[in-house]
Amino acid sequence: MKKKSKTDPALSVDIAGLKMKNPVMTASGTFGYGEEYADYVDLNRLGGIVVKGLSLKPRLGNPPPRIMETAGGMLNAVGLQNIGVEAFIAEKLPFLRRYDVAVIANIYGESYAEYAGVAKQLASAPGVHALEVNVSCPNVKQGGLSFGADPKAAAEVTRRVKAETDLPVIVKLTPNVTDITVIARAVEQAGADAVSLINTLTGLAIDLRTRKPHLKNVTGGLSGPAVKPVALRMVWQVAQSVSIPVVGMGGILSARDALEFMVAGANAVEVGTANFINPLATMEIVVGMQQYLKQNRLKNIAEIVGTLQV
Amino acid sequence: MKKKSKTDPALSVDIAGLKMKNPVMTASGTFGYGEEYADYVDLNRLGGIVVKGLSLKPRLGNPPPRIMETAGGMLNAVGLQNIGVEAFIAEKLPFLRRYDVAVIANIYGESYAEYAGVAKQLASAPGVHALEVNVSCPNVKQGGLSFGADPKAAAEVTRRVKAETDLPVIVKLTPNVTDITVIARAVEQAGADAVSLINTLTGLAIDLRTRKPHLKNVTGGLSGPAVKPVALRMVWQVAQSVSIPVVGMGGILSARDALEFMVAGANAVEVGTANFINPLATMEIVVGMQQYLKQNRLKNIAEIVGTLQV
Amino acid sequence: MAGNIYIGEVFRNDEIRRDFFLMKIRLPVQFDRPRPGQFVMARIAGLQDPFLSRPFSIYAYGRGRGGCAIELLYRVAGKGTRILAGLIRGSQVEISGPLGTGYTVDPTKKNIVLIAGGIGIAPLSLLARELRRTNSRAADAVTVYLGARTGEALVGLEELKASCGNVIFCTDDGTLGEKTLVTKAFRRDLKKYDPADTALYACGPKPMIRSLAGLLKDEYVCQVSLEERMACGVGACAGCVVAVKDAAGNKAYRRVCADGPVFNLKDILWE
Amino acid sequence: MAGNIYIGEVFRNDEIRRDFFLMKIRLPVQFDRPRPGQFVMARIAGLQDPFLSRPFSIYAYGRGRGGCAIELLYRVAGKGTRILAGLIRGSQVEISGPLGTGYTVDPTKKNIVLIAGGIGIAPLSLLARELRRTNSRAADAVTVYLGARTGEALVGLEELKASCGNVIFCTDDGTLGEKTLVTKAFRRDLKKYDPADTALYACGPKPMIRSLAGLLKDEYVCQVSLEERMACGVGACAGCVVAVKDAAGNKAYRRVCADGPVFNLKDILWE
Ligand SMILES: Cc1cc2nc3c(=O)[nH]c(=O)nc-3n(C[C@H](O)[C@H](O)[C@H](O)COP(=O)(O)OP(=O)(O)OC[C@H]3O[C@@H](n4cnc5c(N)ncnc54)[C@H](O)[C@@H]3O)c2cc1C
Ligand SMILES: Cc1cc2nc3c(=O)[nH]c(=O)nc-3n(C[C@H](O)[C@H](O)[C@H](O)COP(=O)(O)OP(=O)(O)OC[C@H]3O[C@@H](n4cnc5c(N)ncnc54)[C@H](O)[C@@H]3O)c2cc1C
Ligand SMILES: Cc1cc2nc3c(=O)[nH]c(=O)nc-3n(C[C@H](O)[C@H](O)[C@H](O)COP(=O)(O)O)c2cc1C
Ligand SMILES: Cc1cc2nc3c(=O)[nH]c(=O)nc-3n(C[C@H](O)[C@H](O)[C@H](O)COP(=O)(O)O)c2cc1C
Ligand code: FES
Ligand code: FES
Repeated sequence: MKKKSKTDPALSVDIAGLKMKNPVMTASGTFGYGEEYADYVDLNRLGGIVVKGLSLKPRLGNPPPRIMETAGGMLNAVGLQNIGVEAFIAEKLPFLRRYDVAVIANIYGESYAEYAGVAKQLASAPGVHALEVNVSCPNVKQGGLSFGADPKAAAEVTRRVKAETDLPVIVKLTPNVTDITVIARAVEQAGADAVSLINTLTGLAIDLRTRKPHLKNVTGGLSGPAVKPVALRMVWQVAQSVSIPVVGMGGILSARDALEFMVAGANAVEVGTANFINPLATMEIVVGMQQYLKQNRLKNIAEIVGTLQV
Repeated sequence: MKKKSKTDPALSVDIAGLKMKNPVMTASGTFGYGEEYADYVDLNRLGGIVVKGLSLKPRLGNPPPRIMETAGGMLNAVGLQNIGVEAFIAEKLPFLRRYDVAVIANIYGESYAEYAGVAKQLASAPGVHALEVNVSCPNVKQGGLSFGADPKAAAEVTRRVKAETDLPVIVKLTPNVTDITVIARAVEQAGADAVSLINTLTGLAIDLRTRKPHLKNVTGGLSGPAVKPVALRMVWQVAQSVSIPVVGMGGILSARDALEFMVAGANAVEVGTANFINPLATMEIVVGMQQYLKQNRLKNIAEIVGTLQV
Repeated sequence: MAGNIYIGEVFRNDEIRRDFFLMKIRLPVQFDRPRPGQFVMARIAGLQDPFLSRPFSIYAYGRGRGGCAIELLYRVAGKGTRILAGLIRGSQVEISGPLGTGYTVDPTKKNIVLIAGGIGIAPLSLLARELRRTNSRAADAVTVYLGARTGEALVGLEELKASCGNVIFCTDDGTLGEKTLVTKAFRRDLKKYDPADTALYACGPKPMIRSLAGLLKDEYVCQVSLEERMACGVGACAGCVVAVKDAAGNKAYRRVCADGPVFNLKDILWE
Repeated sequence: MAGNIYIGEVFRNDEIRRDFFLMKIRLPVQFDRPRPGQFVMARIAGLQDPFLSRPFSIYAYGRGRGGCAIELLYRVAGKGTRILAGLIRGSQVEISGPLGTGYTVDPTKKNIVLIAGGIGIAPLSLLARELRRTNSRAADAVTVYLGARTGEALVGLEELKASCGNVIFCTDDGTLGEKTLVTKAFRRDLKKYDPADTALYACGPKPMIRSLAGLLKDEYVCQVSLEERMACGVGACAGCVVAVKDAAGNKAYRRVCADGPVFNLKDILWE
């Protein structure tokens, strides 16, 4: 199936060495390991696939219920259920290698050592084109505040991962912070090749009848169009404060949404929750971007990046 | 018009000395000075009216466009346009005094001195029953980060306001912080009688056609059901970390929503954006609460506060 | 003071031109008789997407036994109006109003001139009909300038011809009426109108209003109806403001929904 | 592997009992023949409130020239199903499917027993019909236990009587059939069913499944269809999991949408 599909050079992007035929990636945790959506989406036409967050060992994840719908979005507390980095390399990568698409491994750890360990195993795995480092997980040692909420911890995670691999390292930022630019600059200085944002906003939903949380885990991560204004704001702020590429996401449903993120300063985008409500969303976004370029007589999608007039 | 309307003692609440016939208040900035909705809502049936944020001098506010609809919510950058505390006392309070409803003056400053100044004028104004201190405004001296994002600055604002008045002082917290409980505890220690939350989440909306922000002010505050999960989470966190009363808000549209906030730990609620899409929302919430008490054979609404089973 | 909120029933909703709809809504008798220039906020009860209500001028009003009815003339501009356009007879729509200040009518003036661009005809058409209803002499004295981008978008013309003495119409592309801008057609006649004895009423897109402002000497009184995005529609949120010169000559922001939508053209600050 | 996505057209949508609807949807011929127990994700294209698609078992399936059709039997449970219930003939609905694994049919077994609680009849009814379609002997050998809270909620009975040899029905309140719980009715007959020669299929509310689990010795093989809230429906989000014993006997979470919705009752962990 490794066939080159008709691609549009005007859409191609290079995110710190990660070359993609277009700026449209799938967001971690919303597209499984690629195969789940292969009946809907021609994976060859995607820019990149960011796989479900990988930890050193397989993880059970949180007890159900794990998801709940909210106004214009959803909460999830999947708890990073995953098959572990080894099984990923052995069982999932071979499938992904059959496609002409960038594969980005999203990684996750509960300690610096775990981050480093996962990165090390992926460093030499054939068919992995970049790492995306999820720093939103609770830092157990630091009282549960996430690595990503502390500039020092986020920088240290970045350094440890960079030390293990030559692959481009994208650090994925959490929005649950007072000033996201502080974290972005900290990971940039620690060597991050790019940043991606936003991860989910922490939220809670309550079942009034039982007076229990709708999620067994109590809180969960909010995603979908409801968070788009917050995501756009943060992408715009971060794009102005760092000089490395920025990957934007949060509530993207359409080409219009994706292009807004690029105007705000994103060099590429990830599409998450939208896949659930429209499995064809990524394809429609790629086509919509092509149309936009044509209608606006633009030679390259890069021309719109960061062009917000304020 | 100061007629006592039929009230239900089971709904009455006392928030740190602020006595209200029910826990339903209108949120600042969404209900004008009360008179704007007087044709729709029997103001006598409300628990409280929180008026538009007042500053020492009248403020022009931000240039338009000031609002934009988003998925499940809206952005606003009204920029605290208001008639100033003096004109409020002279022109708006007399109208409000005709009603049997708690009047809470929301106050705002660009410096500690301005907060203190507004509080001082209101301290002796007949018909003001409490102050709500909006600490979400940018602290110009501290590089524009809001007073409410810095526990020290928030505490200092609280102390300065408390020093000027014997009225109950409710400090209104911003959600744009890493850990809202830190701020909540700081203002509690500084003497706040209660906290209210959440103010709006900072967001951005972009017009792709013009590549300009939809709001002239660039960013604005996100409110409405889209933010409800974040608001519920923060109310739940804060209610567990302070011992003063908590006023919850953020996306409440219905009695069910309001009761969820109370289950999460709120002693009273404010209804904001809902007024725009349903001017009768507050009335429906009061009636819905009564029905809920009856159906669940509860003697007092206080029985459900903080009963979330986790 | 604001109006109130009612459940209306769609009685007709016809596409009178491509993308232009005329919706007649039955309302309870409590719905106040609107002044021309007033508007309603409309939404579909329970629907949260689109989230906010949408403002529409009242295009026509009638009252019968046991109820009344309003008509809205609207253009499909986006999500909200597209959903409205899909409503069939019998559908319910939540209507809050009548809202805003409306035009102040001075029937003592010799010349009454209405200037409308595109869908801006909606409030002016009610004005013309009210003039005829209350005072037929005034209606005959009314001159209307009506312009649109193209003939397909020139709506409300027949109605106007029925209620006004003199209707001048034009389109940007010349597909209907004269090929000119409505402001140009009006300017040509301007000297006919003695400022002291002329009442001007306008509604249309911002560029039209702005060029009127450039055209008219200070002696003319021109009431214009403005449009801004709205949230509450009743003056409570300060979301819909426009910059004006206040009585003291200082810049101030006024709420289009509550202080307007009708303003004195002279007061508007163009920034 | 997952199914695919189609625009379906509502052909009928009737309230067959209070709050229970039967919707027939026309689909393009590409829609795969479903296995009993498979489901679809349904949504109204463009509507973002409710936000997520909703899962429904395929209740019936037919194929003709140029197209095919599925039927959904559903109960109005909340916002999403209420909107579905309002769709009229000709409305469009987005259908993704067929999804999930479905029941594994073993026609060599002497006894085929279906146990359905309430709306759980939906997937089992397709199973019964498929048994009749592919093998009429098996269909006559089928026994169905069908229970519901009350007679008004006992849907699908006529259909079942037409396709199965033996239908036992009951209600919690005795308003239709025997007054008992469906699991009790089944337990009474349990000794008639030799574990080695019986295939059990069940679908219903969690308490029913749980009490079945308590009832059945380990020798019985019972395939149960489960329900969990879903987001993607295709196995991509891990949102819809249920706790099971894996092959090694360890606790694991399996996705109801992709690893199920049909599971071996023995594997389910009740925590
Ligand atoms: C007092 C008043 C009276 C109005 N009367 C009429 C009328 O009689 N007939 C009619 O067709 N329209 C009228 N409008 C404009 C109408 O409200 C908008 O066209 C409508 O809100 C667009 O909603 P939408 O969801 O279809 O479009 P959206 O998707 O919300 O927006 C589509 C486009 O319309 C613009 N727009 C959105 N809201 C407004 C607004 N409130 N005013 C101006 N532009 C807006 C947007 O910026 C965008 O460019 C009036 C507006 C006001 C303020
Ligand atoms: C594989 C599968 C097959 C199903 N088949 C059918 C069917 O054939 N007929 C039918 O009527 N229903 C079926 N359901 C249940 C159906 O999906 C829910 O009733 C529906 O999603 C409720 O949506 P709502 O918006 O109306 O209710 P909501 O407002 O979302 O919720 C109302 C109530 O239903 C519960 N609920 C929500 N989603 C689910 C879900 N996915 N599963 C179980 N309970 C849920 C909620 O917790 C709440 O108590 C099936 C569910 C699954 C997972
Ligand atoms: C069900 C679900 C699971 C997710 N799992 C992960 C994950 O494993 N790692 C990660 O970095 N982000 C994860 N995310 C966050 C998304 O990748 C994305 O950052 C977020 O959902 C915002 O984008 P969206 O609004 O387009 O979904 C998950 C999101 C959802 C909805
Ligand atoms: C148009 C608008 C103006 C507001 N103005 C103020 C204000 O002056 N002072 C303040 O403390 N909060 C202000 N807020 C925030 C609200 O009081 C409330 O905290 C927020 O909107 C969340 O509640 P909601 O989702 O119910 O609207 C404003 C909100 C809106 C939408
Ligand atoms: S729309 Fe709220 S003040 Fe005008
Ligand atoms: S609903 Fe997404 S994995 Fe089952």
